[in-house]
Amino acid sequence: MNVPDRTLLEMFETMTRIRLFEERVTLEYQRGDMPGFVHTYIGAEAVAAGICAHLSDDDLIASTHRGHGHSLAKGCSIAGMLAELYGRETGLCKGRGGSMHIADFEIGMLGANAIVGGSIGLATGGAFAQQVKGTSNVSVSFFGDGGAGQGILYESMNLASIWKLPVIYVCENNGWAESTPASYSQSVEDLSRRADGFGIPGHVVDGADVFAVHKAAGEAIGRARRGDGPSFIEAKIPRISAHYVGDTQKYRDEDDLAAAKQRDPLERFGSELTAAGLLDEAAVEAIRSAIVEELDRGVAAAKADPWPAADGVTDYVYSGAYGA
Amino acid sequence: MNVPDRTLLEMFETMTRIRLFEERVTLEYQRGDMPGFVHTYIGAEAVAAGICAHLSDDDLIASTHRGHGHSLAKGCSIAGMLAELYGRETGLCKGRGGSMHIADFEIGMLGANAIVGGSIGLATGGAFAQQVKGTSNVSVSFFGDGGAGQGILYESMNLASIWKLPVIYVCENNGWAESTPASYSQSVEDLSRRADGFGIPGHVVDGADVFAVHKAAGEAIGRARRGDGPSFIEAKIPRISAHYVGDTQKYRDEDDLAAAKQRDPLERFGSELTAAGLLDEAAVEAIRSAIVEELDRGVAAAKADPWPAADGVTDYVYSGAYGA
Amino acid sequence: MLQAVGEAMYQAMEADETVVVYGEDVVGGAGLGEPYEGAMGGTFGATRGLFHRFGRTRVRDTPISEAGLVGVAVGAAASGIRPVVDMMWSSFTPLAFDQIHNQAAKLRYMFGGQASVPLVLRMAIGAGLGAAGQHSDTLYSLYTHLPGIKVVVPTTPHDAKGLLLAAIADDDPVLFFEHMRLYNTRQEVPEEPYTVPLGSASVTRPGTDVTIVGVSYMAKLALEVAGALASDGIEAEVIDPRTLSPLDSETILTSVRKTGRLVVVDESPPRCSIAADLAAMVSEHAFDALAAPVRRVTSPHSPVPLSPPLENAYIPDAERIRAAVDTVLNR
Amino acid sequence: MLQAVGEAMYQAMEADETVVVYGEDVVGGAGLGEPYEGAMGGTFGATRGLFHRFGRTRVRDTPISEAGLVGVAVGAAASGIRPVVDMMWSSFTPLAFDQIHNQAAKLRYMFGGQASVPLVLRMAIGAGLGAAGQHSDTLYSLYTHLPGIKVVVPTTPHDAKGLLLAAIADDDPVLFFEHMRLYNTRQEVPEEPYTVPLGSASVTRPGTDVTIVGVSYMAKLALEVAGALASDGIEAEVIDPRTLSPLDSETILTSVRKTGRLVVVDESPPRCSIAADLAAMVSEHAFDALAAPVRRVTSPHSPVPLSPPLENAYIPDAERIRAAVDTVLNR
Ligand SMILES: Cc1ncc(C[n+]2csc(CCOP(=O)(O)OP(=O)(O)O)c2C)c(N)n1
Ligand SMILES: Cc1ncc(C[n+]2csc(CCOP(=O)(O)OP(=O)(O)O)c2C)c(N)n1
Ligand SMILES: [Mg+2]
Ligand SMILES: [Mg+2]
Repeated sequence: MNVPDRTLLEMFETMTRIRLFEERVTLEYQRGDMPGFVHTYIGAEAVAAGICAHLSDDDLIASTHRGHGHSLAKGCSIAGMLAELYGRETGLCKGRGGSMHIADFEIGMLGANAIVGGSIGLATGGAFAQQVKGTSNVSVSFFGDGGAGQGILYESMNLASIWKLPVIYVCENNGWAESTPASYSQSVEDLSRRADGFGIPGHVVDGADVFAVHKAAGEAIGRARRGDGPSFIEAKIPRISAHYVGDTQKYRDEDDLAAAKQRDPLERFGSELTAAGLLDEAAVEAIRSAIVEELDRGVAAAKADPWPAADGVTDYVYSGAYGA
Repeated sequence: MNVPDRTLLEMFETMTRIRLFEERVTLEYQRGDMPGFVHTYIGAEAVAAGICAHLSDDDLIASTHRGHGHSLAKGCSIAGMLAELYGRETGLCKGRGGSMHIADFEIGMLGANAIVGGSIGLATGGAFAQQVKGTSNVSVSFFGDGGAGQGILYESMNLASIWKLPVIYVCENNGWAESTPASYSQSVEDLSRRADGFGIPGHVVDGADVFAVHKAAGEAIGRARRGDGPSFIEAKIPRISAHYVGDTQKYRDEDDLAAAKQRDPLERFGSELTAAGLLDEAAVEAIRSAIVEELDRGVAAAKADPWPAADGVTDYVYSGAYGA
Repeated sequence: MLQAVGEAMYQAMEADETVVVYGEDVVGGAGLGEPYEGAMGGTFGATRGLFHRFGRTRVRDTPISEAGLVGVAVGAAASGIRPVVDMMWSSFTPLAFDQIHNQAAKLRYMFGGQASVPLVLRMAIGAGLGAAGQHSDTLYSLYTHLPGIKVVVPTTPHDAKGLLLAAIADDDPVLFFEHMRLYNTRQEVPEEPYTVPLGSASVTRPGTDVTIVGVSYMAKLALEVAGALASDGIEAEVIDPRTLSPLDSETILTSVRKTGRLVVVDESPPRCSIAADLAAMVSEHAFDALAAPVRRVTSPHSPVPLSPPLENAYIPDAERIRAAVDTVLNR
Repeated sequence: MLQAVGEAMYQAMEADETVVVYGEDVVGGAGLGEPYEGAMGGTFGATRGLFHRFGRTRVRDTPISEAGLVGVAVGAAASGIRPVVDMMWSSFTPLAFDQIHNQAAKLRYMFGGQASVPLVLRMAIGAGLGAAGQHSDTLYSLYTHLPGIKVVVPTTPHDAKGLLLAAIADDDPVLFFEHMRLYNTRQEVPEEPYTVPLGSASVTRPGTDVTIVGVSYMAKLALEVAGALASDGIEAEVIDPRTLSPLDSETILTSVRKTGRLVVVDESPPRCSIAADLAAMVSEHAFDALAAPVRRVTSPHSPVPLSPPLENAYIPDAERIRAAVDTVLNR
């Protein structure tokens, strides 16, 4: 492993951050005063962490309904996210968006998106803008195995391929789209094979292995920065969480869930780092408690924060001037 | 060649029929009293003929803006088509559709379609209906290289694949979408490669070679009838005609056009059949003159046929009962 | 209402072998092999039980491919079967808009009457669940604009069952909008199959002072408001159009000619909407009868916000309806 | 008008490096290598010359992928450039409806004002060319319904240039509808760049007896009819709204308050349309001024037919406008 120790520890911190955030949100959501729907990123942490480790604030990502992990990995503040989840005026999106629409344009996070496949056009367009502007920034589209059902993926890959856009398509294949298994909705094992038909290199990685993700991402992102065009990375990840908080998963085989839990990316990475001597129990505890403290503060603050004023319902529909 | 002589001659007759129809329509259109836009199928005759030779009236096809060839090969009457082109009440679609919307549901022709890619969902749905009804009929979707740009192709192929629908995707790759060459709008040579990512067998054939088309179609259609699912056939064809009647093709290299003309499928097939002793000049002349006569009659009749009555403008928007 | 919708599908499938049901998660568990007890039966549970009874040929889960799903439905419908597609939420139908507008709606016409496209797209609509911008649209106004499409907006369980059976039997493409906040409403409905014809409004409360037309959930809310108005001595006539296309204009006009006053209530943005449509229609055809301008109570020209106070401000409420009634009465 | 549209794009690109133009065949010949003299410059020729001047990074042909094209435009616009996408015909925009409705229109709102989506979709509209069912729609009513979208319907070359320059400079997504039968209209327009603000209607003929509002080509036809009416001593005031969203209601209301009579003319199906929208707005806000019900002259609730006599029956004509004017005057 030629990844710098600092990067490894940062990725571990990011993954822990995501995990603890999601666990806390689950709890708070179940308490009942968080509006809307919440989908947690538990089990996928290695993907967001491994990919975003290569990105700066000038690079772009576009995300899914399951967007907390991407947001945190890209650098969104816990406080701003929590306030958004609680629908407060202080939220990243001033309470207009909530869990499925968290965004932070300052740091290149083009938003969670509740339309399955919604990230694909956005990220491809973000890459197009970079090319027009002549930057070496890249753009990453995260989507699920379910998202690969949407035609816009193929339209976008084709455009990205002929125009050599600096975009990376990251398919987080957790084997499920709500209650529908990927084995039902596709007849090929690897979705990345589809990239081939568009002249785009496709890679399959174990998405529970942050080393593998980090490596594949490094290559793909380097290629994009060099102007050599798009790549496709399929990360096979375990669906450890239910589809949404509240989903009883009765449609799911117990073995499938058990097998997923065996593949916990955070546990695995923790053990690997511990074995490598980069981490010990105390260090893990220090990381965790700092995050827990941040979460405590964030939840308390968000709950105390002001609601948007009711007459602000039509704010932000248009830029300043609607009408002459 | 193990194709029966009768079939060969029928295909030749069909191809001649298409060619003469299109030549006549071009002429009449240029005279100025045919409304709308007309796209001719000249250069692609071997595809419609080679594929439809395997189909009965119970099988389905769905077509494109360039639909005359498919219509004729499937068995639409010249008279009904001409009356439709002239917008007469006696047309196949009672003058409502015109060139880009010729259909004949009696014989499984689900219509020309002016939305590029429009045939794809329709034909896939037709195949789905056959599966539900338990028939052994098949459904064919014709579309161009341009049509392969539409996302619905990939959504439909996926559905057809997981459900093993009896549908054949026939991509007529003439290297052009209006003024845009396929070499610009795709980075792979063979569009059929894309089928692979959906678990669908893809075949490339020389679409100017009716033998090749007929053979590939036979296999794909047999497979579909047996319940083994969809196939993809990419027929590389020369664009001998302009995009539409009236298109000056200034955007096109002269060499490209000249090369296309070298690949005339009808001339080629005629020579092959003549060499094989199945055809001589007199036979060709007999075939041609019968068609020309039918065209003469058709044009004269269509021009004399009644227009739809103006108050019929809202007929056929709904089935009998709109409103309670 | 959810159960009534499920029952309609069940009975339609019983009666006609060519009726098929598919959509994302409509089985919900089928992919695992044996029919699962825990099968979801659709996001809201409306299709629960269909798979067990009618099997995997006629009841299918699908990939997430809205355009493809509707495209297949159009082709299948034009080829002799009757697909009932679960679109989940109306907000996802824009992905299939081309198939709805350019194919489903136009085939019969373009082909001179040859094609019949008997399909039904079912979908949930409405704000109020905190589902935010990309899940909470109503969108029926868009589809009402499209010639060739029929638009159904049931309010009661009774109507939902009868209208869905009518929609499935109908030879034209029908979009069927189920307001999420109506799913839990309860009402005894006849066990046997019956239809409510498309294009017939229902006068859910007779009255003489003012007419209130409410669409979907707003018909229910209007009825509640009418109850409250009655205690103040105001007799409101409440009309539930039940279908927007075809529209039963006569029932609405008859009422307004009697009351001379109209309030239209609709949970959609106002521009080019059904509220505008009804207001224009009545303003033209009951011009002399109108004692006051038609008032529209609608959502603002805005997407749906997440935050509860904003979402509440977005959805028309009893107070705003009441205020509109007061305005038309006090002229 | 075509030339005015082309000039606006040219000048916008001159002035702002972040303006890019792409779409199917907007270059039309670029794929072959060297800039071709015979390059199409778009289906109608509006983008001719842009490629030669601004090069292949900023002017691009595309595959046929409407959803992808608009998706890319949204992402690009949200990332700091200004895409102007040629959609060819409005009938093809339904393929991109999700990207327009769920992404372009909503991003700014859902993200609490963070996102700016300055894109323009240009498209041809209208019947009259025999292009039949899947090419001849107008569709602007659909887009007017959508919060977050702006809708522009120029009638004159002067307005087309000024409105397009305003649309490209605008920070919101704008749909720009060019009626094919206006492409050939000629008018001197200032050579230098100028803008016509979005949301300001134009009174194209003053009058006192009746107000006629026409949309797009129908504003031109209304003006012609007004000329004929004048010889009969009827002074019609003609208004071209120029943009449907935002709408300059005040100009229309001011006129109707003066004339007391309104005819709205629009080449679209009537339900939930801009004609209904304007009729409802005026009927409500100029209630007391109206001496007669607002009359709408629209296309029928039907797709567009091919056959010339049917197509003529589909499109509102001078005779029908004239009859509507007579009706509102003779009350
Ligand atoms: C266009 C659209 N269709 C359907 C849905 C409903 N839906 C939300 S999440 C989801 C499953 C998504 O599966 P996948 O892309 O694999 O992501 P995962 O939830 O597994 O992370 C579905 C069907 C939606 N939000 N948008
Ligand atoms: C959805 C849609 N987009 C664009 C067009 C305009 N158009 C008509 S034909 C055509 C080119 C089609 O190319 P291809 O599919 O290769 O068929 P070909 O004309 O070469 O036979 C285009 C862009 C259309 N009719 N429909
Ligand atoms: Mg998944
Ligand atoms: Mg082609």
